[in-house]
Amino acid sequence: MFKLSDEGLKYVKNELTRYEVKQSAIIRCLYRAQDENGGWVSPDVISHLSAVMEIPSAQIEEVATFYTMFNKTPVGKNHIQVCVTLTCGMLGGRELCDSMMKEAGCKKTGDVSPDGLFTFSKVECLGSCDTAPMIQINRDPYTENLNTEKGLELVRKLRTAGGAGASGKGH
Amino acid sequence: MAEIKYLSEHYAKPEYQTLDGYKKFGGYEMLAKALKMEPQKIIDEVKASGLRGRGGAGFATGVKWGFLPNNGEPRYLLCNADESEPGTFKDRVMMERAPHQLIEGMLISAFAIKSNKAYIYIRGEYMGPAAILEKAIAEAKAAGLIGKNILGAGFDCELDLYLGAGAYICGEETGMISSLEGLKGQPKLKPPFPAVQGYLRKPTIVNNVETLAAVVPIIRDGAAGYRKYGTEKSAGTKLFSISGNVNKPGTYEVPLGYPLMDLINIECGGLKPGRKLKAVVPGGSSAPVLTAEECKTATLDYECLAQLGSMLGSGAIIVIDDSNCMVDVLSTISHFYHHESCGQCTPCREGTGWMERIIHGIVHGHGSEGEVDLLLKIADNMKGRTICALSDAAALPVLSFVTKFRDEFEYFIREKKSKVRGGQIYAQISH
Amino acid sequence: MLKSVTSSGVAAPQATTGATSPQAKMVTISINGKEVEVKEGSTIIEAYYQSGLDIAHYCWHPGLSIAGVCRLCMVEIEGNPRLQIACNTTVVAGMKVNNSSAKVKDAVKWGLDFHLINHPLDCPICDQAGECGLQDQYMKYGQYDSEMGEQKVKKHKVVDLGPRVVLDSERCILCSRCVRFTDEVSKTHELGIFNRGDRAEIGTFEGKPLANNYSLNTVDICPVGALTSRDFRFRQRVWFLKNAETVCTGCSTGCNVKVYFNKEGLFRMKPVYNPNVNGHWMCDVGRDTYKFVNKEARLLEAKVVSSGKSQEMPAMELAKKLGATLRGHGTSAALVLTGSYSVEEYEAIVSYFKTDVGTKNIYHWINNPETFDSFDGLLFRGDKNPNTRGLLEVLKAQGISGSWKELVDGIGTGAIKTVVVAGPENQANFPDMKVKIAELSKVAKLVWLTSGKNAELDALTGDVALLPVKSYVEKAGSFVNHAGLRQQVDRVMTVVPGAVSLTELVDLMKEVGDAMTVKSTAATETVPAISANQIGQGRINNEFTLSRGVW
Amino acid sequence: MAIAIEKVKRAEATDTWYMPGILWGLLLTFKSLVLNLIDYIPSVVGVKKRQIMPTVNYPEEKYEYSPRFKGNHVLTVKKDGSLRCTACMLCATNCPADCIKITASEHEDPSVEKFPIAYEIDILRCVFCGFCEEACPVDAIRMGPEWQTPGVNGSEFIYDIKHLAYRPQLKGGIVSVLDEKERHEAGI
Repeated sequence: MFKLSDEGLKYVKNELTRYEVKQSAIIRCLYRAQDENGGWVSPDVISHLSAVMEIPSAQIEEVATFYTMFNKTPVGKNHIQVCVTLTCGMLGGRELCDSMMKEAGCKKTGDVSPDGLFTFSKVECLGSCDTAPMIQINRDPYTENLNTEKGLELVRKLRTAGGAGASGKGH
Repeated sequence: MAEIKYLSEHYAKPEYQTLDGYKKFGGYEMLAKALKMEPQKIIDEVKASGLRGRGGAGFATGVKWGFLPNNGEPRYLLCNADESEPGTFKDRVMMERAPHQLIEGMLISAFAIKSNKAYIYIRGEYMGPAAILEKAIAEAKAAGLIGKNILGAGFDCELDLYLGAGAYICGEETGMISSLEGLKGQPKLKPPFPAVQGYLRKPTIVNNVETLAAVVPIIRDGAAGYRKYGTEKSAGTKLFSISGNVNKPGTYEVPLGYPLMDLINIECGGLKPGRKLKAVVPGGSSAPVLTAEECKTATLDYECLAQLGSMLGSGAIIVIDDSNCMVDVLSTISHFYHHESCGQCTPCREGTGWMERIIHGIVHGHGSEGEVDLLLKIADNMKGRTICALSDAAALPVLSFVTKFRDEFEYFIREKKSKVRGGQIYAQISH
Repeated sequence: MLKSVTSSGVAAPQATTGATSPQAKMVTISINGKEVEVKEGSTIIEAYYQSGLDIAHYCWHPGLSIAGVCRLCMVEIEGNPRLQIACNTTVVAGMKVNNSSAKVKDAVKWGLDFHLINHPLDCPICDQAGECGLQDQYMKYGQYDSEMGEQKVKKHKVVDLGPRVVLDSERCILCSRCVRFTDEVSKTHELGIFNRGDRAEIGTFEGKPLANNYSLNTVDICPVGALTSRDFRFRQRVWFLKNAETVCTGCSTGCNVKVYFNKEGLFRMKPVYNPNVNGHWMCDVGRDTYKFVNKEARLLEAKVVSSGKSQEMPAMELAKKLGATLRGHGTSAALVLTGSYSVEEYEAIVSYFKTDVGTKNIYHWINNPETFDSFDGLLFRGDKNPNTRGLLEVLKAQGISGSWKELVDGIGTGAIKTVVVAGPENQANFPDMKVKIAELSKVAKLVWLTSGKNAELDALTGDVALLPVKSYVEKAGSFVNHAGLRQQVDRVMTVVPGAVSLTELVDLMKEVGDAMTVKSTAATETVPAISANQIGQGRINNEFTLSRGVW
Repeated sequence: MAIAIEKVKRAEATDTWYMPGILWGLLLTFKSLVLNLIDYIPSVVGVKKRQIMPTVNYPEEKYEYSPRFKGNHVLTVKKDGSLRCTACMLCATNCPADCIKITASEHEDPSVEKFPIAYEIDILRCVFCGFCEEACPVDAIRMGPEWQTPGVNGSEFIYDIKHLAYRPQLKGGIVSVLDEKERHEAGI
């Protein structure tokens, strides 16, 4: 069963009073819980948050499934979100995603690579079209101006960094 | 004419991000000036300046503020920083480079509309800008610029940041309000409009980042000073996000009424050698596409683009050269709208999916005759039939792409390959 | 004619509120070229209902908030170039509204097409078929060949949302009525719409099933076959069922209901709108009150046990025998009444005991004194009898006030030798049934009038007579609910041909001859002229019940 | 007002006299007897096949009707041998003789969902109109060329699933044209 850490609980309690209505805290608390749960929102997480926040679980589930930044399935250490909309799509974002996936050993988007390091998602416009194609790893600042070589290089680099976790802030 | 650094004057300076650096260039002086003015005077000034919403709809900001009812209820000011329209990234640049400019603009606006609580709703993916903003808010709070009795003028205003979590629809003002209330970001029925019953059913004003930031120079230079730039009906300058097949994509500030081709050829350094312009999407992915021919006469203001059957939108210009297959481009756009439809209204929920599956089928070579007309029929029946404008936004590109590049679609259906790229098209994997 | 209630205690029907408030100002608008008067502040869709006109819609429901998502109630308003939805537009005096133009019809046709492109069209196995919004609208506005040639979206099928409700996500049109119901009416928040776009699905979160006492209302308001009732599922096609309106006997609220039946018996119950009693809803417990009426649960023939021998006979015969025994029996006879019978029956049997038998030993059996006055805040009351108030008022009018203790003491001392019990109709609501049977069977002669079978009663030895009586759907009569509202109901059907109502029983016991019996039976079952007005006060002004009904 | 009188034409003696009819019938029978003998004797001794007379020696010989004959009902089965019927009851709804009785139940496979646990046809009430076949959306009921309906007591005339789908004559059941997958693809 998932349980928030003590700090996490404190964070949730604090967020509950931050906005006019406590429901407003759901998104931030889900982020926190997702981070503590290894990058995804499991049903446990929602039950736990529902109990802590005293909000019906169906309502939290609605929010968690509506927004794309909450992962409903487990993800690898590096959740690589490749933008494939309009500009990035035109400039090779989709091809980039496929070649990176092949390099990382993921068969399709959403899969965790066998080494547990990678999960790829094709996401919609991330708002950095001038630096297309670009990706976001977990919730870190963007990695921009990519091409296939740079993408493959990035995957290799992240793999070498391995268990240490190349990205700073977790998921 | 050339690029004018009016709003973005100091954007290149890294210290502009900090409170001290911002103050060095006259920061928060306009707040002090505004706090000495009558709130109504500020609204009048903004009205007179002709400032129009920079988020997409282009509604006159001062007029919008005037809709607030005088019923003594608490009012909210929301800053829409959920910039998710494909092609748009100017708000991100503004928040990264000049967070205090936004905060100052918001405080002035909050004072003008007598709101004591303001929120910035920023999209969840913008972790970088969010961190910068959070730091800036903390700085401003520490300096007494946010909170009780700001600058000793007896005006209280709290300002907080609210993080989204990945939903294009939250850029729609009522969707954003739903999201801020902790619900799914589904747009609400209008009427009542947010200015009457918005966040928590209280009067609420929602403005774009750029709109709120533009209030600062309006206070500084007055309405007349602001009107120095732009045209009669489209006053001032605007930041344009240019991306696609140009040599120097990025954010450029030009006065409204600036010729589109000049922006592409002069500021952005033109297209790649040997490439010809095929089409331009002038206002974010939901704006109807312009053909190269139409671009020649296009100027970047609300009226001219409306005349051409398109719109200025958020000022996101996507340049498409002749190496692109328009069927493929449309397939990414329709995938986007299918993915982002909130699922509330039936025509949008089902129509976006239907259109995507048809275009997807064409791209995969399963297209059949009559599907081009079917697409037009579906798009036509999605327009204006839903709570918010996402349905229109999904229908307009389909209508314009299919009408203006019909031969490419028909070729694809007939020959099962792209007219431009032959078999080189990326067959999109559904995900 | 039915005897009128002499008791002055029965409250007059309460003044109707809300929907028929006399203060409501009227405005004149034009709908489809016809001038109509509607209440000021109504929405256009309400105006359509008030004036009895037809308009397509799925998500709007008069008992719920406005969602405005199905986009089917499109109307053309003069002076507005865009079509507007009728459910979120308020009428303004002089407004000219039209939903019969070609433009609106085309919009509605497309609206319907959008609803149907991902709908599985599995009407043959769908329980909603026959009362389905999609089918009705298709026949009215659709009738086209779909151009949808792509794969439909696959979603979950046969999901148990709770013990009583089954979900088929593919059939769901996401009108959100059920979600709004759990948020606004039952306030239990079990349901949500998860995911977005055309992947969106209704659902519950695991561990929080849709298990409230009002869950089946979601099935009623579901305009399609997405939510079906576990109880009714696959048992009968709806077009094989007839229906009739009556009053629920599950508790003292007296919700107005429709029972659905065919020759095999009753199959289900649904609420009927009555703003003064139950609004649009009814509880799940009430919906089970058809089960004890069906033949399987019923006592079919009278049965007499004496000196160890058991003998079956027609109810009429036993009634006449009883009449002979009881006449002039005096104070050694006693009568026990439960709150299950109609006012008319109480009057007949109480006055029979007072005058013909000559005893005032009449007692009221309260099934659950501890929770008798409880109320769940919406509809469900602790007094699980339809007519306790009517019984008390009849007893009061006849000057009868006996306590249960008197009866027990009387049996104990032998002062009471014969007890006639008009037992509960719905035995499930009488947890003390066993105890009471044990208590009462100590008497020398026990006569139990019951509609249902009961193993304990069957097992009784000694001098016992069981007589089958009619259930509430088999007789006309009136019930007084907790608030004193008297509701008259008509006979719906006959389930057990041999059963008699208490009124008929009294007539038989009076031995007034066969001719009279026939006459009285006919009289009881004649529908009084006033009945249509009396049943469900306010339904005459019901703007939401069209012939088609609000699904 | 005058009363209109219509003369009723009474049957004449020639109309009611039945002898010519009987004689004509006897003649026909006699002709058949003769023809049959001419045909039968050589066929018994194996000289030639029977040709002239269509008479069959029922019940030793049975006449096969065309496959399109609307005789006894058959419930078709899926490829796996289970009943094709979805218990939609459209046949029962359509039946003018009210001779079909279906009891539906929940199938454990959610993709099947509804199926009949009892399907009874009272063949004595059936008028063989074929409306059930017409109404069926999934080709679950057909009327076959079988036409004999013998039985020794009333209950034998109520055909249940076992008889309708799996009687020995059907040799394991008639497979429905559409299976579940084909049905989905066809959008039925």
